[in-house]
Amino acid sequence: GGAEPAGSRTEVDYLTSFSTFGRDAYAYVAQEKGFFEQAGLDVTITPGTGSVDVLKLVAGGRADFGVADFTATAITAAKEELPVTVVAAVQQRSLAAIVALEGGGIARPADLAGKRIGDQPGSTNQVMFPVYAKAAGIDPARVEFVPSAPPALPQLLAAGQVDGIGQFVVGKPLVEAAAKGRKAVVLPYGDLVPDLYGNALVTSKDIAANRSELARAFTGALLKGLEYSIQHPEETGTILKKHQPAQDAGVAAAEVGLMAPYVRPAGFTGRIGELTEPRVERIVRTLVEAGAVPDGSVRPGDFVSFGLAPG
Amino acid sequence: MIAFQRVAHTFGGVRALAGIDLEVAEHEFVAVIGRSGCGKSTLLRIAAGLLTPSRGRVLVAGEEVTAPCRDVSLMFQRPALLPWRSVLANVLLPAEVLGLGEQRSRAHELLELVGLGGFEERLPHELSGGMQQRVSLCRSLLQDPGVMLMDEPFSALDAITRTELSEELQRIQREQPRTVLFVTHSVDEAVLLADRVVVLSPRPGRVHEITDVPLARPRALGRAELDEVSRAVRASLGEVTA
Amino acid sequence: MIAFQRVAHTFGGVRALAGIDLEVAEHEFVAVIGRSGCGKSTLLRIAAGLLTPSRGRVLVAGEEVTAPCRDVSLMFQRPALLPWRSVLANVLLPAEVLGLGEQRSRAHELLELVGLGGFEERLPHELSGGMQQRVSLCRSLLQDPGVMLMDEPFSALDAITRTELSEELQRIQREQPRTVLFVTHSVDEAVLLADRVVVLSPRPGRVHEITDVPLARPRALGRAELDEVSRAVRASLGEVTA
Amino acid sequence: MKAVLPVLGLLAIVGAWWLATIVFRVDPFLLPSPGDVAGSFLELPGYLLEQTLVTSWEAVAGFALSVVIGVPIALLVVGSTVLERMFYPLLVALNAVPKIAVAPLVVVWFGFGIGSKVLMVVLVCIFPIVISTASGMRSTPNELVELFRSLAASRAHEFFKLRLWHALPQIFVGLKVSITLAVVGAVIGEFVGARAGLGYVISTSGASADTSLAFAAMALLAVVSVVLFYALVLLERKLVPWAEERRVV
Amino acid sequence: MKAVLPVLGLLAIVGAWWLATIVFRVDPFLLPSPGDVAGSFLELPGYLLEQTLVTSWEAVAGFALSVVIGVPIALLVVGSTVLERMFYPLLVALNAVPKIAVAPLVVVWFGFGIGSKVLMVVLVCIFPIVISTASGMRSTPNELVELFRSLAASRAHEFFKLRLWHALPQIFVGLKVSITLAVVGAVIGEFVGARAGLGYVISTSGASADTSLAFAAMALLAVVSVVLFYALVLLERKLVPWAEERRVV
Ligand SMILES: Nc1ncnc2c1ncn2[C@@H]1O[C@H](COP(=O)(O)OP(=O)(O)OP(=O)(O)O)[C@@H](O)[C@H]1O
Ligand SMILES: Nc1ncnc2c1ncn2[C@@H]1O[C@H](COP(=O)(O)OP(=O)(O)OP(=O)(O)O)[C@@H](O)[C@H]1O
Ligand SMILES: [Mg+2]
Ligand SMILES: [Mg+2]
Repeated sequence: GGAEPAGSRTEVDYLTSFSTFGRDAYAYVAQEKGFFEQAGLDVTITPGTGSVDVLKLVAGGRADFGVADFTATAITAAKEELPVTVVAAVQQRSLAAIVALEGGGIARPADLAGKRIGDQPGSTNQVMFPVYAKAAGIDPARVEFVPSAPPALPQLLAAGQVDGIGQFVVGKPLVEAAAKGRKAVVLPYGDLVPDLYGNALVTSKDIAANRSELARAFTGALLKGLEYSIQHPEETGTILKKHQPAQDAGVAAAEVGLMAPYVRPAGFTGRIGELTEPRVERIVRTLVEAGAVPDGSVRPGDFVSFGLAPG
Repeated sequence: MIAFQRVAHTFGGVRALAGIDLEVAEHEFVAVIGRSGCGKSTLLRIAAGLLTPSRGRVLVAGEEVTAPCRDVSLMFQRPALLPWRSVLANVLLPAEVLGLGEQRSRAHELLELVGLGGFEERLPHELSGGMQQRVSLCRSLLQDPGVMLMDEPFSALDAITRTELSEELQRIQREQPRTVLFVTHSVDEAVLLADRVVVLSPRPGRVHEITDVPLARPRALGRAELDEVSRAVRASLGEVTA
Repeated sequence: MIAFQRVAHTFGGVRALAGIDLEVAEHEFVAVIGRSGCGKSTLLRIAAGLLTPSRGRVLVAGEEVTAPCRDVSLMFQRPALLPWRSVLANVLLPAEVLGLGEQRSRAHELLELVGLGGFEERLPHELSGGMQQRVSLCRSLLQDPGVMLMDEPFSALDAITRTELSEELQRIQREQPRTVLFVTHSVDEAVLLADRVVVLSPRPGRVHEITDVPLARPRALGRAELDEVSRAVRASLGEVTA
Repeated sequence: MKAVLPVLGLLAIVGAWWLATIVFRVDPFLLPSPGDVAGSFLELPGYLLEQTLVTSWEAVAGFALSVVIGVPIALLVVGSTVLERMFYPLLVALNAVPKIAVAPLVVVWFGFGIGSKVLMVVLVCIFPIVISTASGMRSTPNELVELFRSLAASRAHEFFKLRLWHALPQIFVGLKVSITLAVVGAVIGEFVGARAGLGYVISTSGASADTSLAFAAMALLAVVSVVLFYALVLLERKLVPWAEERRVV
Repeated sequence: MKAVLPVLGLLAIVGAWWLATIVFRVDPFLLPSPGDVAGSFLELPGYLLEQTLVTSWEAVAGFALSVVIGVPIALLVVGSTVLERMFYPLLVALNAVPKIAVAPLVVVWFGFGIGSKVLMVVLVCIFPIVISTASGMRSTPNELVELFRSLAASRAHEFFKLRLWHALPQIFVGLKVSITLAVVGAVIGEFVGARAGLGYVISTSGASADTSLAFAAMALLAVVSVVLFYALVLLERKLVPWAEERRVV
């Protein structure tokens, strides 16, 4: 690549979902491999600070694109009427999971009854827990959620302050690193609630409506990076380390490896990043059932641009 | 020049001054003498416009005093020097604040005069009590106003310095007469310097008696005529004690 | 009781004292007189153990002074009152600090004596300069030590209060003699009160001359014998000026 | 008159805020209008007041503890140059650690209860208290220190009868800075792990995208701060009347 | 001697920390040992120093701006009781808002660059500066104020030739509190949205369970704080020599 000078390329601001872990490394891969450049884009990557902040920054025009949890996006869109819209699903299945440590009394979903789970208030894991609990056949009221900040969660689990934590499945190596060799038990929501998407690529409604070419170009380049990344986890780790020296290439590669089956699950035949209206409708219904959004407050078209999504 | 009209002042229950009536003519030098706590400092602060009297009023140059004015200087009972300024810079303060222009050489002169040559660059805390008082005196003289209010300006000084500075004050007054209201505890000093000596009664302060000093100038301490007037003032002071 | 042995002191370039040799006998009252800035306060601070002299040493009761000691009181040139304490509480400070037990009635007595009855509960800033000085005097008297160092204790007072307090000091001294080193600018006061008057030369301070006052007590101002000694002291002071 | 001015100031600011949200058409998800915020409060007044009490109590407890610990530290630091040189830099260093970053440690050691919040409050409050107390005690006029020395006063007397009194007005400056930090400290403690309190409300509402609820909680925080601050001002008036007139003796 | 004591203090604390990690067998992900932390630093020294410079610059810029804004505010507040009554409570309220909670607002308005960090620093620094400056200027001895009044001095002269000078020692207390808060403020700003700086290192490493890297970053923060703090102490010695001896005139 590298044919065009930066000056003639369109400048784009992009926010990762949270910090610069392996799960968000594909943007750096797209950068490093020249996918953005080939698409005529000059992208600045900034680490995000969580779904709601990312949505606000995109809505406020500080960033053109960002990655946020799909469920959180749906809830926020319903409650705050943010002018944002989803243009691609990064993971076809939710990464949300309850993570515990082996020997800590949690091995199966049924073991969760009567346990203490540490989690960020309002996270997907907590919001969707009733749905998950129902699918697992346990009473959600018998599980206590202890609110806590995300960075503290692995430590709290390792120190035994809580029995389990809300975490993304890709956080497993991280938790195991914190727990110094103890194995982690991961209970992914996706196993029991397969409809849920993971993260989503969002942009402002303004860009979706008036600069759809840009949205398409960016989405394409980013998803190309995502595809390359899940095919080359080791290289992804190295690229991330190059851009973010504070990150551990090995941990990042392991995360990418874990994430691959969620981006493209076994048996999935669609295109990477695909979004389908029936699935989104089912998700909205689930959210209404879980009490996360009022009935009738949001329709799929309000926060998803199916026309811009791949597939 | 200065006219106190039935000036009275009470500080939260303490009657400091009770009905002062006093006129000071232009270029007159009036000494005020009285027991400690009888309200002398209060009188000067009222004349300077720092304090509004509870009753009565003060006129300076025919106008009622409501705020301090640049033509009146007050030398405080305590030196009140700025601790962060050198001696010289303290003396120059009025020139800066009043915009009197370049006064360095005059400040040096004044400091030399009061025996502080060589201490110009010291900070106040490096001076003895009497030296600080002399700095304060220089500052007050630098202001060069029409009306000078002086609150025990020589109290911390030894007899010889006192005499020297009294003579200096007489000389200045001869060369360029000013209206002066001068608080002192020394009867001899009052008689030496003043045209009239006002004796205040003890708290609450009232004008007890005014003694004229009808003597030619320059005067010098120790002359018999002065002693005579001094005796009269002492007698008047003695009466108020009884 | 107090012995200065070749005591000299220099403050960053300023020679304040140059070789003071002086002995004060037990129960003797010695007055120190000298030009402003000649080192009198410095001398007292050295004797009180607040300042270590650059050279020489001071013995009190035969022991070298290295730190302040409870049997020596120092009355400062400035009142140094604690602004948050009432007049009474300020006077009682030494009793608290030295653990002298209940001294309230004595404090009241002392305040009455100096004419501050009724001001016990006032804060220092509500007093005139002379009144503050009297509070400081009461505080110093309450300490009731064997050795009293007094730095111009009457400088802010009027002549009558001064005389009253001098008499009071003489009475106290008669009833319960103490060793006193007393700085003053008033020759008359020095001669009235002291057994000996020490005249210091101007900066750097040195003992210029010591005048004995061989007069019986009680003495009263205005007596001819006193005037004679006064004249001698004045002459000695005059010499140091020349 | 006294009460009118703060109200006027408040109205001015709220007015400016309202105008800003209208004129610049600030998106409500960024900065909700005062009306939205008031609406959020009126939906859950009882609950929010309960959370306010929780946070206030944590802040006050931590603040009180900071005074109890901080003033003696200041005494030690002023009393001994050796201690000062050894430990002052460490205190500075401690203060520079972002509290939110050590939060997990704090929660692990002190649990999810009030303990971890109080510790957070102490961590943010102690430095201003120590430094203002120490500096106030140091600035005691030499003539008063010499007075105590001349009385052969013990160190304890010099500290408790002189320096601490002299320092009181400056200590109050430290206390006033600390009390507003205390509230922030409690909230940060609640961000990290709590089941109640205004910080919990803010972090929950942030995640569920209820910006006006978050602002309502912050408005309550501001009220708590202002109330605690002026309580200190009142206490100062009671305790330090001699300094109020700013006279010198 | 002067340099030995702080080093001793440091050694004492680091020793205690090391011992604690060994004796209590504190898990390294909670509290890594000093050795681990040093190791983390030595892996990326150049990168970490670069981040340190970024954060220091933000802190210093924000601090300087706070002084430039805060001192005039204090002048206004001292100069006018009306302004004080109207706006002091608002300043208190502003200080009570947890900065991390308004972060998205700040980033939307000021961007991901240095602007939003400097604003954060100003928000945390300004209050101690205003309050200490105001209180210092208020405590000017009455006799000096009367001196200026007797000279019929203008307000400007009274403020700039008297009150501000008198307040300097107290202003420095405010500055010293602020400078350590400035570093924390910059870090919080970086938590919120940044591409560089020690706060960025902490937030990325903290969550990737690289606790010793986070602690290395915090140790660097502490160093920055201590250096800036003692730079102020030096400046104070230069500017306020008359107060150093704590004499009164
Ligand atoms: N702290 C100090 N630092 C520097 N110089 C000082 C200090 N204290 C006193 N001096 C100097 O020492 C000399 C003697 O001062 P001292 O206060 O003893 O004089 P004094 O005889 O008491 O004068 P006065 O009658 O005016 O009180 C003066 O020249 C003064 O400048
Ligand atoms: N700020 C104040 N508050 C309350 N009372 C005061 C105040 N200033 C002075 N007084 C009272 O007013 C009376 C007169 O005080 P003033 O200072 O005028 O006396 P003075 O004649 O100057 O005495 P001195 O010769 O001792 O200086 C005193 O009784 C004092 O207690
Ligand atoms: Mg007076
Ligand atoms: Mg002296």
